Order: sequence, then C-alpha cells, then structure tokens
Amino acid sequence: MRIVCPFCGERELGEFTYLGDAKPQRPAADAGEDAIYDYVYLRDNIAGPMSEHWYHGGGCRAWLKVTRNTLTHEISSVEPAAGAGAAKVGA
Amino acid sequence: MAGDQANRLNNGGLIDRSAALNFRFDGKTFSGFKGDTLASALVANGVKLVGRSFKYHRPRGILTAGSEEPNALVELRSGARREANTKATTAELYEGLEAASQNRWPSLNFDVMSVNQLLAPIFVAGFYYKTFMWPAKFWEAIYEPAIRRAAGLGRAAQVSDPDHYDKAWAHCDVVIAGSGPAGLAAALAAARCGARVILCEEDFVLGGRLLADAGTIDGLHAAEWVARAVAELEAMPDVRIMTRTTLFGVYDGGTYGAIERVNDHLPVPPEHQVRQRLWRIVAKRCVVAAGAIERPIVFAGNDTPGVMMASAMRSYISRYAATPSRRIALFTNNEDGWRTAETAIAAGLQVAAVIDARPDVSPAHRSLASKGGFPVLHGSVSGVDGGKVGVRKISVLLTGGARAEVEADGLAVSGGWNPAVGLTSYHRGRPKWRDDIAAFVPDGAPPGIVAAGAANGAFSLGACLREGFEAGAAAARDAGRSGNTGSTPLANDEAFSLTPLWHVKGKGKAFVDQQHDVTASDIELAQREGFESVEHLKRYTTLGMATDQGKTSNVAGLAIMAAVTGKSIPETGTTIYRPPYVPVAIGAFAGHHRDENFHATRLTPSHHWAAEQGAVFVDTGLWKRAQWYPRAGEKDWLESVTREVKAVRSGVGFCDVSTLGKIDVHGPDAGAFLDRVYINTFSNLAVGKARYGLMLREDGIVYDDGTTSRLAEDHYFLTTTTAKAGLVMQHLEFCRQVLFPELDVQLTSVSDQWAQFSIAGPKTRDLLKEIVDPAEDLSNEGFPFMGAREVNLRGGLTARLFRISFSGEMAFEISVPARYGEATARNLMIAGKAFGVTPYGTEALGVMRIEKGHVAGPELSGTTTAADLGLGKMMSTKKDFIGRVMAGREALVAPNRQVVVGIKPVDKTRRLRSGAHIIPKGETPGPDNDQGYVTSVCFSPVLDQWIGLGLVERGRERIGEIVRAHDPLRGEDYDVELCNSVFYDPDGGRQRG
Amino acid sequence: MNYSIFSLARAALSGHKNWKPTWRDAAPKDRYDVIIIGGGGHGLATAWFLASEFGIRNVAVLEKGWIGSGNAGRNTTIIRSNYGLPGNTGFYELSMKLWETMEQDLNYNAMVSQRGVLNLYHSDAQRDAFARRGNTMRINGIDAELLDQAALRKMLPFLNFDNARFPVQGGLLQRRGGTARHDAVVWGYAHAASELGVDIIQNCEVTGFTRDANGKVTGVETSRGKISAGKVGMAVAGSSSRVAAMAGLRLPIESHVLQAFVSEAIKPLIPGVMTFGAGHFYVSQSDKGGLVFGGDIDGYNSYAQRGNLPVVEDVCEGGMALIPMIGRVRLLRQWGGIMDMSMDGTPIIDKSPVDGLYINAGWCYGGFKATPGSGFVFAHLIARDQSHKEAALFRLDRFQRGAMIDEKGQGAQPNLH
Amino acid sequence: MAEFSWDIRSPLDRALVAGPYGARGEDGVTLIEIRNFDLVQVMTRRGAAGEMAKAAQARFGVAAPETPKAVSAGDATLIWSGPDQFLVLSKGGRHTMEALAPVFAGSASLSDQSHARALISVSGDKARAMLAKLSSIDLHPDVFGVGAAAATSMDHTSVTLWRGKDRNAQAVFNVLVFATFAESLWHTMLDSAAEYGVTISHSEDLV
Repeated sequence: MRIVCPFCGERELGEFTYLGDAKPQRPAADAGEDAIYDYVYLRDNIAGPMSEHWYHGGGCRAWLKVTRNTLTHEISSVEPAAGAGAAKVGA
Repeated sequence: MAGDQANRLNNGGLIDRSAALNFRFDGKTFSGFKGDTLASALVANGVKLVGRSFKYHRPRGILTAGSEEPNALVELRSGARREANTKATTAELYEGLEAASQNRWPSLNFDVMSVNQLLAPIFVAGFYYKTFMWPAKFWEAIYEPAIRRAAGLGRAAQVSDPDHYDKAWAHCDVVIAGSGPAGLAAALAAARCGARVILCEEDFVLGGRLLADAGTIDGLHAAEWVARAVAELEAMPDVRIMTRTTLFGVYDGGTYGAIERVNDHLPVPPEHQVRQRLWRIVAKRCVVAAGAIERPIVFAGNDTPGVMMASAMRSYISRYAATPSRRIALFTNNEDGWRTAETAIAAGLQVAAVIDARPDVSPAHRSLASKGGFPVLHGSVSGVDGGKVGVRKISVLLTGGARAEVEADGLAVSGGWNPAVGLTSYHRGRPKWRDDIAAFVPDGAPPGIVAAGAANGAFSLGACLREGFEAGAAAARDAGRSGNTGSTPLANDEAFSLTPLWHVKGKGKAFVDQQHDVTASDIELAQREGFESVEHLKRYTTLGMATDQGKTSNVAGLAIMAAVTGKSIPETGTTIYRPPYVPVAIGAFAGHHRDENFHATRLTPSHHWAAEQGAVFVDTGLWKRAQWYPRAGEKDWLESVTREVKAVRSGVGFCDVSTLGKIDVHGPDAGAFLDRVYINTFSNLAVGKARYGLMLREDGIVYDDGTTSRLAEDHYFLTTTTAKAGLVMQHLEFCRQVLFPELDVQLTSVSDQWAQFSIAGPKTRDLLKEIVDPAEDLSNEGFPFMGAREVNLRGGLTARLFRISFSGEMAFEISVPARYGEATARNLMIAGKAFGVTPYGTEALGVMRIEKGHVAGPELSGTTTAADLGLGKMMSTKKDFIGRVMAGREALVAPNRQVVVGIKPVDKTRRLRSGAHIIPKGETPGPDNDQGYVTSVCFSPVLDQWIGLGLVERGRERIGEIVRAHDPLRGEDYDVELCNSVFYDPDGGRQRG
Repeated sequence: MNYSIFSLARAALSGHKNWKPTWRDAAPKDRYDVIIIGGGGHGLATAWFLASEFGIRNVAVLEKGWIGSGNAGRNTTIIRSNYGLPGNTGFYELSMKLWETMEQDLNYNAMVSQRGVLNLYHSDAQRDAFARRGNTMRINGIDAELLDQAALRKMLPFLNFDNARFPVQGGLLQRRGGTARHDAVVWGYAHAASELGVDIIQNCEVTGFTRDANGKVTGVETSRGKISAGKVGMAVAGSSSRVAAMAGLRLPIESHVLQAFVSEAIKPLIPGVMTFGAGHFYVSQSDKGGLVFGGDIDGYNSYAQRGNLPVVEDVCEGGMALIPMIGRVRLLRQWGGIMDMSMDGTPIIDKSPVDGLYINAGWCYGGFKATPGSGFVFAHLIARDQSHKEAALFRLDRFQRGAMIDEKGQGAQPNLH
Repeated sequence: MAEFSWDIRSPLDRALVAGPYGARGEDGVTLIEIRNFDLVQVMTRRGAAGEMAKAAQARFGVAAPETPKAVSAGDATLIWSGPDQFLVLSKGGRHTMEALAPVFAGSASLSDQSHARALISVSGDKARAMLAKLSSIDLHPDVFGVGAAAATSMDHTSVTLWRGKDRNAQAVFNVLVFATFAESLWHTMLDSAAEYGVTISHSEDLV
C-alpha cells in the first residue's frame, strides 16, 4: 500500500501508522458518558470506502485523513488533519 | 568428460561445451556444461529416477523444465547450506554442485517406504481423519510421529544459515514479468516510449519459450531477434534487465515483490555479496508476460519416470542438447504437442508413435509421420509399463475401443496450455474460462496490471509479440510516457487446435497432483464424501498444496471434479490464487535483519564511556543501557547493585537517564495544551519549575508519566518514560493536529539533543559545586525542590539543571547537549572524586524507585487507573482532560480494585519474586481468592531485605495484613506483609533537604 | 457413518465406493428452533453442543459459502489455554479440556496434537509478566512451567541464544497446548452435528433479520429465502459488524487482516509451537511438514483477506532472528483472514440488545483455540438464556461498565491487541 | 579545584574508521561524516506563515522551503522537514539558536537539533544502488534532483534526506539521522555498501 502524503508525496506503507476510523469526533466536555463511550468504543467498521486517521510518523509527522476502501485497499483521497499545516490559518 | 554425457547431442543447444562442470548426485559424480540446469545435466547423463513421491514413495523422474516441476526435487548443497525441495529443473549447474534425492531410505533405488504402495488402498485422501482416534493417547505418542517422519520430503539445514541476504527498492514506470516474445516486445515498446522499465526473468537467460521453440521474427531467426532486442534494451539507461529474478507477488498501490537469486549459481556467494535479494518494485504499470504452463493429461502410470511434458522434452533437446529418451512416443490433444515430434526427428531421435486424442490430424503432420515412419494412433494413453527404470511400454486405447501398445523409452505429453494466472489473480480476482483454448485466462486483475501473450491465452508467436508490444506501449502511455514505439515485431500465427482431454480412465493409479500423490480416484472419493467445493477438494485431498503450488495439477483436478459433479469447469471454479508465485527463502524476506541486526540499536551519549567502565548493558526497547557497573571481586550482580545503591544513599552517584523521551512544547497555548493531555494542571506552573504529570488514554487508563518543566512562558520541556517516548510523541501530535487544532502549539522531539544524567545522594550539592559555576546558587532557597533552570558550568558550557528526584535522595538532573554527554560523565567522575562518586545503572535506579514506592512500567501496565496507582488525587476536577470521563466508569472506581501496595516477606531472609500471586492466609489458592500479584521487587540495602510493590485487592486498606505470596511456578509459597508502598523516607525529607 | 480403521479397511475392499458424505448438504426448512449464522468452527460447534448437550436438534447452520471458508480455514491451528486474566483463564481451559476429548466425542480425527506451546522471554520484565500469567494458570489448575535459558538450550538448541539482538532468556511452556488440523475441526463438527439432525446449509447468505412488532428477531432472510427461528445466534467473526448492522447494532469491533504463512514441507525440524517474545513471529510444524507461521496483524481495517509486504518481512525477520537455520526454507503460501478485533482484545458472547439475537464475536486472532469452548458456552447461552459461568465476563456491556478484559493493556485500539 | 574540559564527540566518533572498507579495489561509495554544524528546527506558529516567511527571507536572502526541498542560502541550507517547519543547517557558529531566536521571535518556535543528529554524506557511482537498500524513495535523477529533500525513514529509522550539489559530477545525498541511532545506521550503511567498496572519512566542513 502506498499513501500520497499531501506534504511529502507518495510514500510506502511502512512510513505510516494507523489509528482508525476518522469519523467519530471527540465529544464536548459536557457531552456525557454515553457520548464518549460511543466515541471510544463503537465503530461502524465499514466495508467499503472509509475515512481513516493515519500518521506519517516515518516522514513529516503529519496526521492525515485517508479515504480508503477496506474491501480493496484502494485509496481515493488523502487530506491533512485540521492542525497539520496550521501556519497558514487565517493568513 | 563429455563422454559421460551419453544422452548429450553433439551439436546445438545453449550450453558451453568448452566449460565442463562436475557435479554429484546421490554421491555419484557426473559432468555437465555451463548453461545446464541440474535437470538437464541429469538428462544428459541418462538419469531418469530422481525422487520419491510424498505419500506412496513412488519412483519419480523429471516432468518439466521449469519452476512448475512437481517431481524432480532434491536436497541441494550440504551442511549449513542444505536446501530441501530444490527443483532440479531451475537449479543452475555449477562446478562442484552436490545434490541428493529426497524422501527415500536407504536409497533412491531401494526405498523401504515404498511398501506404502501396498497400503495404498487404505491411504486414500483423508484417510487419517477417519482413524487413529483410539486409544486417545496414541496419537501424540505413536501415530503422529510416524506420520511426521514419513511426510515432509527434504531435510532442511539444522544450523544457522551462513549466507547473507538483503532487500532493496526499485522504481519504474513499467515492470514486466517474463522475457519471452511477449515480454521482450513489451519491454521494447515501453522503453522506446521513454518509460523506465524493469524486465524480470526467472531464468538465467532471456528468451522464454524462444529458447526451445525457435521461430522467425521480423524475418530473423528467433535467437538473433532476441539478441538484437536485448542489445537495444541494454543500451537504454532507464531499462533494467534482471535475470534470475522472479516477480512473485502483487501488493497494494503498485508494489511488487521480486526475488533475485544473485549468487545461487555459484558454490558460495563471493565475499561481501548476498545469496539472494528481495526487491520491492514500485511500478505504475505491470505487464505479466509470464507465459503459460503446459498441462498433463491424467492417465494410469502417468508418473512413471520418462513421462515428460512435451514442451519440456523440446527444451531438453533444443536448449540443452540433452535427450531424455531415444525412442519417444507423443501423447497430445492439440497441435502444439506435435512440435515435440518435429524436434525429436530433427535431433535424430526415433519417434515411436504419436497418440493424438483429436479426431483429425493435419495433413502436414500426417506426412511428417509417414516420412518419419511412425504411426499416428487416434486415441489415448491408458497405461504405462516401466516403474523405476522408466517407461518401457505404453498402452493405448484407440478411438473405437481397440487397444494398442507402443514400445518407447519416453512419453511426451501435451494436454494443452494453462496461462500463468497467478500474478493477475492475487487480489482475489477470479480468472475466466475460455472454451476455445479450454483454459482459464486472467480476469479481474489488480489495478495497473495487464497480461499479454501466452499468459493471456495467446498461444501463437505472432499474437504473443503483438499483445506484448501493445501492452508495453499502453503501459508506458498510462505511465505518462510517449514516444515512437517503432513497428510491432511480426511472426506467423500458428494454429492452435485442441480437443480438451483431462483424464483417461484406466486401471492403476492416475496422478493429478504428482508431488502430493493425489489421484483421480481421490477426487472422486472427495466428491462422494461431500467435498465438492473446490476449496474443500483442495483441503481434503491436498491437491495443489505442494511445492509446485499446483501449477501442473490444479486445472486438471477441477476438471475431473467438474466431470463427476456434472458441472462445467467454469461453474466449478478455481481456488484462490495466493502468492508467492514461486516459493521464496524466508532468509530473503528477512534480509539483513537477523542476528544482532534484527533491530536497530540506540546508544546513550555516555555509552562508550560506560563500556570503558566495564558496565553490563541491558536491552530496553532498542536502547542499550548500563545495568550495573561490576567491580573486581564482586561475586554477582546483586553485590554490585547493592554497592551502587549504598553509595548513592550515603554519598553521591550518577546515572545516564538520556533514554527518557524529551519533547519541546512551544507556543502561546502550550500550557492550555498540557492541561488537556495531563490529568493535572500545567498552565499554572511557574517558569523555572518542574511538575510530575500523569496522562491517561481516552479510556481512562494511565498511559504515561514524567516530569515537565516550564523553561519560558511559551516553552515547556516534557519528559516521558523510556518505553513510551515515541508513542507519546505520536499521541501528542494527534492531540495537537486532530483533537485541538485551534491551539497554537508546536512540538519537537529533543530526545537525542540532550544528554541527561541523574545525580543523586546527600553529597550531590557538593559534587555540583565543583562543576557548576560558583556564581550559581544551588541552595534550597536558590534552587528549591522541583526547580528547573539553566546554569553555567566551569569550562564554559551551559546546562539545564532540574531538581527532581526518582531515588528519594537529594538529587538533580543535569542536561547538556548530547555531544558533551561523554565529557559530562567524565567530568562528573572528576568533580565527585572526593565524595566517592559512583556511577550506577538501571538496576540501582530500579531499587531506589521501589524503595520510594514510585510506580514504573510493571505498575503502568495499561490496565491501571490513577487511583490504582495511588495518584487519584492528581485528577483535576476543574478542567476537561483526556480520559476524564471514561475513568469514572463503575468498574474502574470499584472499591475492590487491585491497587498498588508495598509487600515484604515476613521472613526477612526470604527472596521475593515478581509474578507471585497474593492469596489470603489459610485459604486454598483458586481463582476466587487470587487477589493480586507482585509487580516489582528488589533487594533493599536500606531495609536489608527483599521488598516489592504489588497490585492487591483493596491493598491500601489492608496495610499490616499478612497474606501468602503464592508462586507455584517456582515452587514457592510464603507469608508476606502488605505495607506502605513508600519504604524509604516516607515524609520525603531527604529529597527536599 | 462410523469412522475407524476397520471401516476404512472394509471400504478399501470395495474401492471406497460406499462412503457417504461427511455431512448432509441440507436445503433450508421453513422453521428451526435455533438458527446459527456462520458455518465456521464456532457455529458448527455451537450446533453440535445444542444437539448433543442441550437436546435442541431442530437447528440450522447457515453458511454463505462453503463451511470453514472463513477464519476456521485460515488460521495457524494453535490451541492453548495460557491466559492471565479472570474471564479468559477459565474459559480457555474449558475449551482445552474439550479439545482433549473432541476426537472421541465426534468420531473424527482432528489431529489434536498436544506438542506444547512455548512463549519465549527476552528480558526480566517479560519473565516477570510470564511468571504472573503462569501462576494464574497454575492457580486455575492449568499446566504451566517457567523455563530458564539453560533448560531451553537443551530442549531447543537451534534457537538463537548467543548471536541475537535480543537473546532468548527463557520461556513459559504449556505442554498441553499444541495444534489441531483446522479444516478437520470444521468437518468433524459438521459430521457429528449432521448425524444428530442438524441441517448444514451452504451457499446460504443471510441478508436480513425478520422481526416481530416488539422488535424480537423471528428469523432471517437469506439468499435462499426466509427462514423463521425461535432464536438466532451469530458466529461470524470477521463479518460481525456487517451482520449486527442488519439488526441495527453497532459493535465495539473492527475488522483487521491477519496474514499467515506456510513453508514448503520439510522433515521434522521444530517440535512444538513457539512464539518469539522480541518480535512478531510464532511457528509450528504441521503433520505434513510445512512450517506454519505468522505474526502481527497488518494494522489497518480490512475486509480484503490479504495483506501487504511489510508484515511479511516483519514476520520473517522475527523468524530469522529466533531460528536462523530456517533461512533457506522457502515460504510457499501467504494468505489473510479477517479478524474480529474487539476493543479490549477479548471476545463477546452475550445476548444482544435485540431480543432473540445472540452474539458470539470479537475473537481477535484467537478464535481457533476457542472453538469447542465457544461452541459449548454459546450453546449454553442460547439454550438457557444465561451465560455459562466460564463466559460470564464476556459481556457486551463491559465497555460501558469499565470491566474490560485487556490482556495486552493496550486499551480501545484494536490494532494493538 | 579541578579543571573541566568539554570535549565534543560525534555520535559516530567510535564507529567511523577512515579509509577503505568492503570489496577490495572497488570504490563505489564514498561516506563522509560531517561533524561541525548547527542545526535549528524552525516551526511556524499558527497563522504566522507570512510573518515567518518575511523573517526567513530577511535573514537568509531566500524563501524558506514550503515543500520538500533543500534551499541553499549562502552560508546556510534550509531543509524542509514537515508542514510548517524546516531545518537551518550551517557550519558551527553561523546560525545558532541564540542568533536565530530574535529573528523568528513571535513567528516561529525554535528547537536546537545540533546535537540531535549525525550528518552523513553519501556519494559515488554506486550511491544510488546502496541507498536503494535503505530507502524506499525514488532517487532517479529525474525524480530526485539537486535540492530535492525528503523526511523519510531508512531501515525503520527516521532521517532527513536531501540531494546536495553534485561533486565531481556525481550526485551527493545527505542524510541527517538521529544521534542515538547513528552508529546503528552507520553499520547498516557499511553492510549495504560493502559489495561496492567504500571510502570512509569525516569532515569538519559542510561539503
């Protein structure tokens, strides 16, 4: 598998670490126990295209949102996490 | 020596008759020529019996001339380099080659285990599932060892592989598997477009089938055309031709695995060179021009030595000038098989008969037969007489029912061709059936791969060239290259007419999978017992699971299954194709990552100094850390460690703690950021101060701990444990980039920038006064406990000093740029000389942390909460932080949780061991009263006894209780007292003093 | 049909013409008391225990492909009961005891071979963790031995003791652990269940659940029509989330790919099962002679049943680091299975929040060894509507309660278990 | 009172043995360790890209790299190391933390990496063949030209790799490796290069 890092270009799988489904969002502090249980434990476990968090730890250390088909491993898009490349925010 | 090669033709072939090579097979010396394989050299020497089969120990010869070979397997080389199951058909001959036949005792000719043939009626497919159940104990004791000894073919080496391997990456636009007509044409077209091309050929010569089945291309003799094509390709800088290299696997994103047998053609790899190299080839496109594999026809006695694939026979005669037989019969169901008769006649061999299963034979072949004086028999081979001496007589069932016999010493068989669909099917694409060639062709290939030529079911030379050329040009275009391809190489399109024939019924065993001894009747039996799915068939009979991966047997097997179930072959379907395309040495996948190079080694800045001091090192993750520093006369590690601890507690010592993870946290929001990742608060930490911090996972369990100092308003210096350094960095980057992108924070690992030493003991300040600039105030007032700031050292260096203590003593950690680490160790020795300064290792460090009740790795087990560790009060109630909510779940705050407590044996002379369990006094140990376990132990020089920490149910409420330390693994059971986890200086006066 | 050396010999005389199918290939009836979704080892074992232990014989096992086509046919065949945490320890030992009598119970030779499972340690910390686990085993009446380096040098002289980045220091041995022939386990349960009247229905994919007005599951919709049932149990590791979703459930499970490998067959080389403690590698040698080995999961969600090269390399590096004599042995085949990775690395065997639907899921990479135990406790749960005592902690709500069973201590990140 | 000398020691001080290594009579790979340098990581603050760019331009006379490349700026090389960050590499004493701190005050956070890395320069006929064993990056001249850079891994170890100016008409690849991994990677480099013949040396100057 090769991932096109938006910062580095195409790189091989060994440079990346996987975290998992990027869809669940960390609930607000007051969202309650059920919401955070859901965030921490429950997964759609999609068979098909899925948005995922990958870390380019063996490269530029950016966290990425990768859309990848779990049936074929085909990657359709890669974007940086919101806080990767924040120097240009508001600029 | 050529005289020995009785079956060698005087002329022709791609062998170098000026380079004779001696080799040994089963102890007997033979000779061959450069350019031979072991198989061709054996053929040239008239050796027919080469191996014994897996189950029945039937005599077997050479069936093919390639990597699809099921029978001619040998143990190649000897001693540490012995390679079991090596295909004689692909082993390149070299001077001094040694090979031995396999799976026979005492000799190939007289194999005792061939009695198995008598038991064959019982040893049918799956027989073992139906028996050996009683008596139950007999399986491991008797049956299984016997089965194991009988199975397994060759013997692996029993000592470490002395050769080296490595791995490399290659990148290209187009990778091509195979250098036959289609592969060479593809390479030419792609390369002429300017594409970067890698051409992989598993053979040691380029040309594929052209090496045996010559023809005319662009008006040139095939060999000449190949030479020109290769010369053109070699002249292009972006073309890499890799012979002895098999493309074996297709992985995601255009990554291909290939194995290069760099030096397998030599007795021993030259110095500094590897035996084999694993290539990961990254290619935008791939053209599979891996050809097709001729398939056998299943008939009784089809495993007799001397029965050979028709194309293989041509290869031996044409390419190697070696004649497998003198009087050859040919059994074919297609036009292509006839080429073997032509080749045999051209080589001056006798053709005994051609048995053609088709209704018609072309006029050209009829006239060939009449000129050659041999009969054409319409029908099928129904039996072979021969045994271990090889084919003698062939029984033929003629169309119409009559029988005939043919006397011959060799039988060439052609059942048609199966395209090599492996590489195109490794992503679970299923090949599709083509009736016109009665074969599966690639379908559903992974993205970027296309098959061309015979691999795609195109069996004429003209079509192979056209398809290859077009595929190469298209691949280059798809990769963004354009250029003038020139014209397509031209050759004739020979007719390929075939009447499918898979199995000729007859008396005697008819083998489908020759290596695994799977017969046609085994397949019928499997069907009878309900194993109809092809996957069940494979698993029940082991069809296609041998070292040849079913290359010659799979399709025949499912054709026979289709026939018994009354389904069509495509309805029956194929099993899943799995890489690698050819078996690959495990050593090659490992490359240089073996022995000491298995993983990288990290060295601390004072490593070489510590080594000079005679330190014993311990592996901690990738680190080598000084574990203790033995001195002359010390009888064991315990004596050294005890000395080190005493020296610290009474004087001063130092220890390299550079392995801790160190992270610069910068930015205006650094404090707010740390408040969210730690359970306690850091935004209110004063500049110049340090604080212990604890972080949780989002599930509320403790993740890591360490001290973090505020060096400037917008700069914190965070430390992690050694074990979690990389993971915490990753976690913090996740927090920064994903969870809290609104914060203005920057993170950098500075783990390698700083050499850090802990200096501890009541004389620490005395030592520091020697080395720190006198202007620096190190008094309690000037540098209080948990202070952190830069200081100047004598001699001009600036260092960071942190007043933190892990040992419980008056202590500082000093931090200097890493290239001064070694000088720092030396200078600390000088500065502390008057105070008896003692370097100490990780063991002493561990002793002192246990004496102080500090938790570490064994307690931070990934299942403990802050409260379990006695740190629950650190959890801020005034802010949100990672893990806050989940930490409050009922089972995580239950009163009966196992919590950290001190443990000491009641008998002070007793040794305490980690891993002992805690059982209440007077109870019989069982799952219901297993209340915890000892996590960390040490011999405490201060208390003069073994002490430890443990996780014990309600431990902190039970201080003073006597319980049992139960350790059945080590045969121990003794009383221990649960006690305060801080064994030493519980009010902390020493570290504050 | 009874299997023995005598029946085999008799059959040989008649040219093996009289064998009957190992199991009946049944067509679906309209209604069953219990439907088990999933014709793998767990599903078939559940059916057999329902019929043999709990007297429920009107049972169907629905399999979307051919029986054993999921993880039952893709694993590395190891059996063991060397777990360290309450919940796991007793359950896996129950399973081990059932392995020990399985072949006689089923009249089928599954080649259960108790050749020993050895976990190697390479550091003091690892030794201590193994000591803790081994003592847990002993306290639960399970065999365990802690071996030091000297003992291992005698037992397995070919391990890399002296030239290694992380030298072997010792190991935790369970002699009763070993291997079993995975496919034969499937066929054995199918054979025995079928003999007791269980319908085994292949090529029958469940596409939905039928529910009554109260939401109770009343049956399943399949590629071969609707089938009603008193109770429905799912044992579809690898596809648990997909099947549960048909009932509107989300599970604490991710699907990951685990690769496995087999070498060419060679004469006996490696005696038992061993696991490398300083990398990702474990190995045993099959009766046929192939080294069967594997390592870590690839680490990303996948339903593709195949993996990538980095893990192949990682596993072989581990193999060479531990046993440097296998360098010239050739890897013959690689494949991948879909692991039901739960959030704490431990299975879920429980009633689901949907009435009438029972869940058996989350086996991570450890499902094979659990086959008989899982079948037994799942049958118990379905038959009695109550967890068996050895599966009482495998509850679905344990994550809400904070009662995780996390042997590796990695928390809610499935690819680390 | 004792005198203290603060000897500086490269992490490769022990491992590096100057002279030939590996296949005799061959000279395929040249390895030079560069020892005397300052290395400062510059990380732009949130929203401060413009301000940082101006500061960098003013200090170095070139634009700071925003994509994977190494920019030569007189007495410094600016090497991209990730989004919003780059490294300033200079001969010891030129662009130190102390010197750069005021330049980027408010626009970027700085972290001294001068001691955190070892710098190895790889060249020679077989440099690409040898690096292909360590790096998954495509180093073909059309793809990885002079000034190309990559934050990547070699042998599972994080490195910063860039192509410097050609020397004697040969490509030069520079590798910054974490100091505590340096000796290990060095040995792996020697193993990889041995078959081609290696010439080993070290230098106090950036080359």
